[in-house]
Amino acid sequence: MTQFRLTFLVGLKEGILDPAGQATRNVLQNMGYQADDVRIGKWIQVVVSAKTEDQALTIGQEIGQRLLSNPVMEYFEVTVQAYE
Amino acid sequence: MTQFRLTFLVGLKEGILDPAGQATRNVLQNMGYQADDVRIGKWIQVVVSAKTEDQALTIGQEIGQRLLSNPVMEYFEVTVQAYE
Amino acid sequence: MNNDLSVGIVVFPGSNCDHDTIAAISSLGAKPVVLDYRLHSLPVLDRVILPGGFSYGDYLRSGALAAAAPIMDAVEQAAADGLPVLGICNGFQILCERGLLPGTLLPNPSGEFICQWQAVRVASESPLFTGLDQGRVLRLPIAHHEGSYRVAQGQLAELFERGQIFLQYSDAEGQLHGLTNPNGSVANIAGVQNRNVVGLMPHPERAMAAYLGSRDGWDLLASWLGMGENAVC
Amino acid sequence: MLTYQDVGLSAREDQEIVRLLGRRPNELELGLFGALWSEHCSYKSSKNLLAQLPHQGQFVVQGPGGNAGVVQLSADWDIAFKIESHNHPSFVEPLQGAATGVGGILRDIVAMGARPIAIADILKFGTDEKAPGLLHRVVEGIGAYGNAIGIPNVTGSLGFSAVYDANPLVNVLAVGMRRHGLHVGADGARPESVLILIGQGTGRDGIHGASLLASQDFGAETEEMRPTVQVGDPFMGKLLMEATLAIVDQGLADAVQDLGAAGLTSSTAELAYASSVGVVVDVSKVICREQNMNPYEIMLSETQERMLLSVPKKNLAAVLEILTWYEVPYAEIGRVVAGDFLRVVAESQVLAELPTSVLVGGCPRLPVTHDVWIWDGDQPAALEKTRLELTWGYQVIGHPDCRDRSSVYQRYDSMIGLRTVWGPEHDVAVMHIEKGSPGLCVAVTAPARWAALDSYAGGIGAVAAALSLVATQGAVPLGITDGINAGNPENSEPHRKMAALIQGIGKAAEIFEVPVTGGNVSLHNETEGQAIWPTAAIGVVARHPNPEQPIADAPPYAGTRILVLNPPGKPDLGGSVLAEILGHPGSYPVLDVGAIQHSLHFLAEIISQAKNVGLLACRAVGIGGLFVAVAKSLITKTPMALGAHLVLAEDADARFVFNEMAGQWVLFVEPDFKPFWDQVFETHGVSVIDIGLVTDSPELMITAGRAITWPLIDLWRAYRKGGVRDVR
Ligand SMILES: Nc1ncnc2c1ncn2[C@@H]1O[C@H](COP(=O)(O)OP(=O)(O)O)[C@@H](O)[C@H]1O
Ligand SMILES: [Mg+2]
Repeated sequence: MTQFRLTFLVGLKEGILDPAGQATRNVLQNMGYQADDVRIGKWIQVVVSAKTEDQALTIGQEIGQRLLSNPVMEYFEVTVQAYE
Repeated sequence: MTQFRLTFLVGLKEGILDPAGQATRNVLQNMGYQADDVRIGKWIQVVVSAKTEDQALTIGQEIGQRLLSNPVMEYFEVTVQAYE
Repeated sequence: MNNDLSVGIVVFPGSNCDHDTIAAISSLGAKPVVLDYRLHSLPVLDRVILPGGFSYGDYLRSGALAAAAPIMDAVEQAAADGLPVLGICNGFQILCERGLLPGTLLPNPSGEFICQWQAVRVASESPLFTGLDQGRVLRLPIAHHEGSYRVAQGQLAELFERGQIFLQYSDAEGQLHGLTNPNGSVANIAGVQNRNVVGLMPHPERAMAAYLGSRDGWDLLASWLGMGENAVC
Repeated sequence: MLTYQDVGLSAREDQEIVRLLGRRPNELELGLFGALWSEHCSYKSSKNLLAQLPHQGQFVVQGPGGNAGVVQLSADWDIAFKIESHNHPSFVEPLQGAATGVGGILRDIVAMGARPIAIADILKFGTDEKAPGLLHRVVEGIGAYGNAIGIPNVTGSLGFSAVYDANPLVNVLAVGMRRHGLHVGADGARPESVLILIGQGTGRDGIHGASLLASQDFGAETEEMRPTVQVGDPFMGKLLMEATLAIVDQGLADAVQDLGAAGLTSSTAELAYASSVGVVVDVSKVICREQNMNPYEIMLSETQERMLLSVPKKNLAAVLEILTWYEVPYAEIGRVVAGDFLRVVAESQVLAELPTSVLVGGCPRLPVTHDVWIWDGDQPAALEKTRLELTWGYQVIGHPDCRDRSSVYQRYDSMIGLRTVWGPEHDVAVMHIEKGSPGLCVAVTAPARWAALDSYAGGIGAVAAALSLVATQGAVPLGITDGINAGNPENSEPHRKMAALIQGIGKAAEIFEVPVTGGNVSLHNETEGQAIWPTAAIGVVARHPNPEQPIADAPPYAGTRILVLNPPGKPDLGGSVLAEILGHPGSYPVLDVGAIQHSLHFLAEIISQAKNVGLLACRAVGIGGLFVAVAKSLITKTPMALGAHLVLAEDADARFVFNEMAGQWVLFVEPDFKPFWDQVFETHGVSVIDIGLVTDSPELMITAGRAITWPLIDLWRAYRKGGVRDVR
């Protein structure tokens, strides 16, 4: 078994209101920045043990689906890297 | 002025306790995954107007420092992309 | 008096409204049965409650970690077999995360926790709540950080048509408008049901006595227990 | 080579250590001294002053010295309570600083074997542009911890002044209950017992927090010394609390001590010292969250959510079973032995060994010299006769110190636990304990402006104000806890002001016969030479005779008479909000403590028979004076249908309605009972005057020569949003 680092980006699906993003955009604009369309999501890193990189990615798909995102409102992407 | 998409990854500094990551790791382990060292951070996307990509990146450094991260506890990385 | 009614109360690590819920259920004359989240099966029960309050610290997303706890397999099975299940606040969030109820509860738009007395209106008569008439206004506390109820696009009409919307935030007269919506929930929704499973954001277990500010929680829970007006005092 | 300066000690202290030990300490030992001889842990500048406070009382179960004071509420229940400050950490990182402040004081209560049932927060912020953001995040932090662990936040206090710009104050009071007769503390450890460290894995969090951060002034150079910020984990805090209480309930530990400032060092040394035993701590057994932590770091880490238990061997298995059930990490890190030392080892290697009598008991204290007590600040003249103005009503009730606090307290869960009969929307909290039992009344005050002008008089006023609040419920005060916040004690002025403040508190506690059972001192609230006002946060717990039916704080119907109990003979605006608005602060007036004491007794007696004397409602006069007390009684009612008409003597002026002299009350009385109240001076020796009546027109009207009218809706707007409404 080798260790791999999985990196998840979890975001709100298109069309779902993002109040935190909106509030942040307003603050940025008040600070004088020409900022627009702020979206706030999660960046999650998990170290997993697996035989191969492919297997690690399969695990990533599974835990992204089962735990790390809420499929009703969120989507996620997962990438894998070797971990040392 | 052109629009650029800034992408921020904001994480807790080394050594800072991550209670959410810890609890998530424990649950993943209870679900039967060999998961370890879970760190939960933020993934933030902002669209900004700037003259050049370089200028957009400078803005990114600035708002990352001033608003999107808490320098006492967090670090961030920012990358820039064209936005269409 | 219905001493034989046994009500399971699931305690997850971090649950903090479990004591209050146990007290409320006992005061109604039913028998609370504490259910540890590590259980893989349920004892024989008449009802199950997922109480409120920060299971797993509300980390990752409220209710998400609890939804993956071992006991939830058994709760899901029991619900499928028709056992009435009630989720209060965090319990509601857990039921949504588990997919036993439609929709999800997002952070309040203010980004802040909110604790206050709130009027809620019974939106539709439900076989789960005998004697609780449509239009009845209840005064109950709310206390949450993630109470903004949302459903997938296009799902709302369907929920209304099927009478799945159970409670809505209202004013004291039962009127629905934006000003009485404390958390940006779609259509002021404060509680939904899916057959024998129901979830609500307000805390009926905190409104069991006049000296605590309201006794309406008594009425709501008594009706869910099928005790109607006959509950013991 | 580590020097005494590196650990925040003075040359004199370093010499004293060598003298007492008879040798030079090694580096680790020096580090332990740095922590325990810091201001924060040793109270070296304040201990001799605190000795002046009265600690004895008929309800005292445990006075100062433990993790919290304990008083007896009823035959069945004791109450543990204490105030703790987290000022410096909250300035560095407002959200986590405030959150860990809540966690810390809750663990103090739990370490006494009591289940926390309430918290209250006492906050002071600046007036600069940074202040609102800081306040927002501090409130977020207090809520984040309290809401998640599930303890209701039932009352509090919030004030503003530019002196807090760079030194905001975050003091938190926690209250817990335990069975009467149960004795738990840090002082019961017996040789042969095992030391178990439970909770969060130890990391490099907050190293040097106590010795350096909280014991020095802020300045540019302290920026660099910022330790790793401690993060609060209320989830672990909840598991730790439940596990500890289960262990205590079953009587399985002989001593319990939370880990606060200076972490493992202070908890092990203080437990050993309090129990008159020695302890051996093996740092190699401590569960670390980070790699390669050295003994120095392990001993000084301030990682939150940890607790130290001393467990007799025969109970070990049962304790570990409970910890496993609650999934609380634990490690056996040492043992209790006969002796009087703290020995730190790594497996078989001895790293440090110090007598606790020196480490805990040996820190030289600042002597209290006579001149400390002499007040020589200037005493500006009192404001002369001032004609009442319409705008002042709006300015005062809209002043940041008087304004509505719902935007703060709605972010706290105030109702969890089913005990909150009255929460933060009232001036005092009323808590239900159990059917048939007396309840608990909790109040806090921190009238900083008073003590800024005259610390001694202000100290008396602060205690009088706190007692006045619980008196509105006819509740019997059981004990007081005080949070002292001041500047750098090495500078003469802040030190003398602190001394005077403590002396005032002690004087009041003595006269009003309420013991001080514990508290906290936070010094070095000073940045670049600018010290805060000497600020006392006073918390009082009282026995409520009838918690299911509190005495109202607003009139029920029109026609009700409005009386003032104990109006000052010479009303003085000194220290009031109006005086500040007028730019003429004056000096805090000398209170007639005898008359206040008399009135407190009178209220206790009369409220027990309120119905027989037509007493319908009662409210203490506080910040903003009589005007704000009456106005709040009217505008906090829904719907806002009742008004008041006050008819004052022709020469009564602004001083009468806006003075903030503690120990006055507004009473709302049924008109039929007027004869009783007219004679109350003769029958009871207290002074009561009739100032008007409740009307059914929604406005506050005051006639004093001429009539001025404030529509309630305008007062309400000023109360909610601040600022001055246009004159109509
Ligand atoms: N202002 C004060 N008034 C009375 N007692 C105090 C005061 N400040 C501290 N004490 C007492 O001194 C003891 C040590 O306090 P402290 O070091 O703050 O405890 P902890 O480390 O648990 O926070 C406690 O018993 C506390 O009640
Ligand atoms: Mg302590």
